Amino acid sequence: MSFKGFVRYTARRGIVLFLVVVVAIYITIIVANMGGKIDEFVKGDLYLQIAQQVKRDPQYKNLPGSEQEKIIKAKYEQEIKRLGLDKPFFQRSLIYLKDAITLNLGRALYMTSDSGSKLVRNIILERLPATVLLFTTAMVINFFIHLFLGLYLSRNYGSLFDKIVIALAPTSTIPGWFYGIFLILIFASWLHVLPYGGLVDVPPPTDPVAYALSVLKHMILPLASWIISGFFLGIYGTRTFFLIFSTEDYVEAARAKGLPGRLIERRYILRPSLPPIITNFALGLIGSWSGAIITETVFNWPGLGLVTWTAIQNFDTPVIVGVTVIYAYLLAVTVFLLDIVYGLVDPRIKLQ
Amino acid sequence: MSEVGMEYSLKGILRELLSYKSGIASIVILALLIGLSVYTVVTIPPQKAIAMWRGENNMWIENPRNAAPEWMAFFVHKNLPKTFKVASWEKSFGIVKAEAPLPGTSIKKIHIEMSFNYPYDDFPSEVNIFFRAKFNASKNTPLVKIYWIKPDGTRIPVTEMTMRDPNQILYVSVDQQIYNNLVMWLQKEKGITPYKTVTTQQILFGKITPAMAQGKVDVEKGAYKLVVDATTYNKGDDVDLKLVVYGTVYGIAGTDHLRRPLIIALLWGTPVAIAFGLTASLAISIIQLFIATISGWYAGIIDSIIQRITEIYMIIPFLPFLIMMAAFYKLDIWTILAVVIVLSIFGAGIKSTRALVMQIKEYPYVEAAKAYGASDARIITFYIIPKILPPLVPGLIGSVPGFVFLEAALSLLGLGDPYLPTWGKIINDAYNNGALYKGYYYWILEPSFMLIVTALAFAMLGFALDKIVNPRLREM
Amino acid sequence: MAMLEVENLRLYYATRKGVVKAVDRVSFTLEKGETLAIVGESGCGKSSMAKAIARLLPRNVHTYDGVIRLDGKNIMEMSDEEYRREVRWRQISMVFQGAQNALNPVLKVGFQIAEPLMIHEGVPKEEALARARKALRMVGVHESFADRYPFELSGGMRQRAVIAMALITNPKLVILDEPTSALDVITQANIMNLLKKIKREYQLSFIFITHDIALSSELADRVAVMYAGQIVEFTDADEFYTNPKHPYSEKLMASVPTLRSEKKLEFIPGAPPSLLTPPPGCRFHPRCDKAMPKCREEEPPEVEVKERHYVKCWLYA
Amino acid sequence: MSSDGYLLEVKNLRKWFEVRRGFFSKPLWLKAVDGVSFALRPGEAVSLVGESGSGKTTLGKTVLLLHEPTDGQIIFKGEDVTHLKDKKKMMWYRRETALVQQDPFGAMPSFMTIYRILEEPLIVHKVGDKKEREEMIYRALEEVRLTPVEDFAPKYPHMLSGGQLQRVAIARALILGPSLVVADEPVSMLDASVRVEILNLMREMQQRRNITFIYITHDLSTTRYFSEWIYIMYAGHIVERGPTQRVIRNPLHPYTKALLAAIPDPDPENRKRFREVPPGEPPGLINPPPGCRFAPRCSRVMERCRKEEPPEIEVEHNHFVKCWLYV
Repeated sequence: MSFKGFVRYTARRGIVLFLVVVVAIYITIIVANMGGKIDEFVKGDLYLQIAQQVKRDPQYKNLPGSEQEKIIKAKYEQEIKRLGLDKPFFQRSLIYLKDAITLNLGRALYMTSDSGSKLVRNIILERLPATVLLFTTAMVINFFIHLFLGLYLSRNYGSLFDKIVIALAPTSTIPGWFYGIFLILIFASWLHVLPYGGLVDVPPPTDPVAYALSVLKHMILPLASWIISGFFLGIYGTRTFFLIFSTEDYVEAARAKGLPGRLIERRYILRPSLPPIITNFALGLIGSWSGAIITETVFNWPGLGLVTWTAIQNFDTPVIVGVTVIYAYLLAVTVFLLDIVYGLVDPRIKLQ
Repeated sequence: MSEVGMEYSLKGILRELLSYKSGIASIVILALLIGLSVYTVVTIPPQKAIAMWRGENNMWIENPRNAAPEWMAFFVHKNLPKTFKVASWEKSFGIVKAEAPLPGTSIKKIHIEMSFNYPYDDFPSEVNIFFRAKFNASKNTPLVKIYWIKPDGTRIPVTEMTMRDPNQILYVSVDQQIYNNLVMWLQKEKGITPYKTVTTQQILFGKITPAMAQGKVDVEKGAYKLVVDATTYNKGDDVDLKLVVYGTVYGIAGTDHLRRPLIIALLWGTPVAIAFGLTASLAISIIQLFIATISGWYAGIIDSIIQRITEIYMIIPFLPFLIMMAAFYKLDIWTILAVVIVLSIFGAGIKSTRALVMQIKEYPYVEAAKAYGASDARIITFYIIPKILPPLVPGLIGSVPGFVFLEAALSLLGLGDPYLPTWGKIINDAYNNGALYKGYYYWILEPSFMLIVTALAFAMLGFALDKIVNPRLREM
Repeated sequence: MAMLEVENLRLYYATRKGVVKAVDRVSFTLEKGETLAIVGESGCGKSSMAKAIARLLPRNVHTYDGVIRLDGKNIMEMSDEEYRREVRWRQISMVFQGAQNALNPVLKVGFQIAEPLMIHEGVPKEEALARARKALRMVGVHESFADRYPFELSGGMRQRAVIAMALITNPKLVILDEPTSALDVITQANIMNLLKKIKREYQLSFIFITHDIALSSELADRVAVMYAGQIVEFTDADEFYTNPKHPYSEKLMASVPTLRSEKKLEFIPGAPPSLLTPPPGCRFHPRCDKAMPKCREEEPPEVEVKERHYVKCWLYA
Repeated sequence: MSSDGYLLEVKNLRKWFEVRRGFFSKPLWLKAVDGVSFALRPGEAVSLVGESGSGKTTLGKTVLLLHEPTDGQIIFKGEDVTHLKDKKKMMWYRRETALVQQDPFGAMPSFMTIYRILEEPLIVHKVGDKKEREEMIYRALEEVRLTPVEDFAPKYPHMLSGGQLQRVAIARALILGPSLVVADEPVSMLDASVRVEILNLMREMQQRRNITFIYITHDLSTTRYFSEWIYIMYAGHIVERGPTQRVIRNPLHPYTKALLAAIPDPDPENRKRFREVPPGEPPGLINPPPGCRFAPRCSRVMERCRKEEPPEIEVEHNHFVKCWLYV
């Protein structure tokens, strides 16, 4: 592998991924603007707003209706021009695209952040930590549960626990949010031991330790719902993966060499298959940050999913596009980094 | 040991399938669900189902609100009240209607007595009286007095009123006037001031004891009587009425906040869920199969384009996008289905199938086909697709539950079909009406049960098929 | 006392279709420094025999019993952990079929060769790697390849590396399971030369499993012919290649094309029987042109037709 | 037919493949077949012998136009077929030629019955109606002795043994009546006990139908039971070609000599002696050595061998060798 080749490869892959991101964002812009229809809503709102302003303004209050009308028109036209809404939608969509790509996310149409900001960036940044906290924790816990219990089962192939896991693997087709409803039913509604939802108690405790504990308490049920949902299939998957890989010739050879079981698992099964495992984990993690709308709704968890959902309900296009842009960049950068890292690390890819 | 090719005959697969317990279970459950779907669609045509779910013409007014299913009685070991109705126009035992015209006038006295037995362990959820009178509202309208006779003979004046509307409804249990009358009667005749939590139903159907003052009332079982004395003023006027005592349980599935029997939605949810899940899964798998095959077979520029589209799809977040489309354009379920399909056809499945095609492309038998001159189209359709289809079937079946739950999730957000009743919509209603807070667990558990059974049946079938077409898994 | 004594070894697999009798009551002995070639058509249980001797069992084992004595000690009685510590690679090592798959793709070749030393003898890593380099040199691979990954080696080099790996702990017995079947004839000849050299220098015992009769003569001191899970003939090489006794061995020999002598080639009609339901009596009788009524009913005994020459056939009973 | 009576003439044929050698580097050319010429008359059988990677399979498939030739010429029945663009011409060539492959299991679509497998070429070339096709299929099965044919026709490939499947493959190759057949290692995956049977069958059919046969193999010892000609390939070149017996008895090229020396016959004496074989392995074909490609391994290498590619010399009648020793 030459350094020049590496640079060329990296650059080409980077450009391709960037173009992919641009197209994806553009599609989002078109759909989230309903092909320009949202702008009509915005224009309507703007007109009403200006009309009210003018009518309340003492300067124009006493003018006759037709005069007021004229002023309103003029102000409206001016505002439309300022916002660029007079240009055809196609042209505007390109401006939106440029803004989106340069991470100039602009202002929300209707929504405000909890701290009162109308900047899309603030709205997203305010909620992102909650989502990342909950789902990263869930993904990491799941990853280790599946890995270790799966490993355990591949060693205890055919045991009672193994049979139970195989039999119950289909339960994982039931999504986390669905288990969530039951957990709420049992632990909140029936037993009254855990909260129905939300991030912290109301009012939030002022003491940081108490605050953290309160958040933790609120995290139990959503976390549990994802853990239960992934549990059996995840373990089954890892177990089967290990069993299938343990029939590889080089694993057999390692066994013949008299390597202890754990060493074989680590060095001969896990290590060669680490790249796909890490890829899946990384992509799944980022996916979880965006795709958790339902879980966040069920648990009323104030994260990015809930923001997206609120934005959709309010036709707040800038927020929707903003979330998508952040997500697209996150994903593209991850894919890019994984590509590069594997290119550098995996000897099989490096030089074939 | 030689690599033994699989024979994918339908009979062979079925035979193999039946050798697994989970295979048998899933096939039985799916057969039941499909039978149920067919039964539902035949007995309740879609238009009728939509009308029923809208509750057109107040058709459910005589159903209790939020009634649990009848079998709940079994769990609480109590005789929970069912809804019962007595109507003055029915000729049956215990119903007496006597008319006495006042000679020389057009005035008529009507006396109605309706006896009924109340054997339940709990109070009714609601009591309403539906009139069915005949009079001209612009003239003198009938005067009605209503009395309530308890099993011990105690006679309680319920109300006195002048009718306004021939089809007037007296909402006995929520009528403030009636409640005041009853409390006044209690104070005057029994010297008891009931605690403020005591309801109209409790006064009517409860034992009148001083404990009422503390808010404690027991049901008084026995024979009750509703007595109505009406006076009509014009010729041809008449008064009839129907007493509806609403239970707390209803049917095999209970009712919701709009008094609709949940069974309708539970039944209709089955064909909708299965059709939605199977169609989505089938369409996506088949389209992906073709895209992947073309991508893998032709390679080069077509392949690159398809690969890039796949990456664009990967970057566009599926669920938010779907939700956005559903919310913006107010889509019905079949349009949502189409959107789901379109948003999935360039999904992750293409990658693995494409890899498989690339592998099969190099198989000697494909080369042999080229050597005797088979065209690309022929090789794709007759040589490659039959080879990659069987391994895809388990995944296809296994992904059905995902789409069933997707529909439920959209419904949960209120984005489901606006008219058709589905399981997700029941859960949505239950959620919005605080079923979890108020303890209407059946409301959530019933559709959930259907969802789970359906999902598990498909999932188990998928797993069993996987073992059959993937012999490597068999010994594991 | 022979170095290796195998008595009544059985290895059956449980499959959904029934029990596969891959190795069915097999007995033989092997002296120190000798090479035993096990030959036969594919599907006769040769590879299963290698697995049974090295205790490399798949998960669906149905029956695994018999006696394997290594220098008089019955290693079948050992627990798996004991067997791993005492026998694996220290006494019995293997060269696998298809060496390209026998090496872990993400570990360096040298490390993989050195691994048994670190595991079994507690040799420090640096020293073990140095010895691995020496072993590579011995099998004719430049020691710089120790720091390469398997995919950077050619097929022949990988095969040599695998042989180096098998020898690094000085085992008593090396099982060669079709060690050159994926290689070219010249490379194969080179590997055979290498194995001959090793055999001479180290007084090693080989069990050489192959379907290639001509190739088996490159190493074999003794030959065992397997058919349908059983050994039907077991004799010295000098005897076997010139004067095979069992009808199956005769036919097998007659089907081998030769370069240096003219002969009429023959073939054996039909295919080896399924190991699920082997035919009764002599398992070869459906394909044997010398079959007698007795062959169809009774299993033939193992007859010692000459000293150290055993044939399982009614013709000699 | 061309004026010289050749069925197939191959002139200076090259097949180069584009390869991406590294994850991060430029594509390179793998010169699998690099300038090969020969000619065959109708009914001649030739064994194309070489190690894996020598280009023998690529040569066979390029002749069948399963690979697009990079350079050179293929003339079949007097017609230049090197770059056939015309669809009709291509179908004619496909019908005139056939392929028998190495792996009989892989060569059969596992989801088709034997009947369907044999019918496919007939359908593709629109031969006969259903009834006629059935007759042809049964006749073909009978010819390769898969009898009773009614038993075999409805079976799926996995129900047959390797030897039986290879007969099906032969029947499939011959069902359209080709005049040129390429058999790529047709017996190397079969057990020794059935190899002879399949080779005999192929030889019989070849002679009976006067088919020109290219038998690709790495196993020199089977060639003399099959062909009248031997071509020896090394690193993309044909280094020696001539009548079978003569090449085996009197090999000229040092590589052919090494190849012959490497092949054992069953003999208990083998174990007592070492074989004289050249060290090393064939060169990579992306950057093959200049001059003679065998030079780095050759025991009789000369200065010239390392620099100049040797010409092909006819040492005796019809016996050609590509080696500086004979210039």
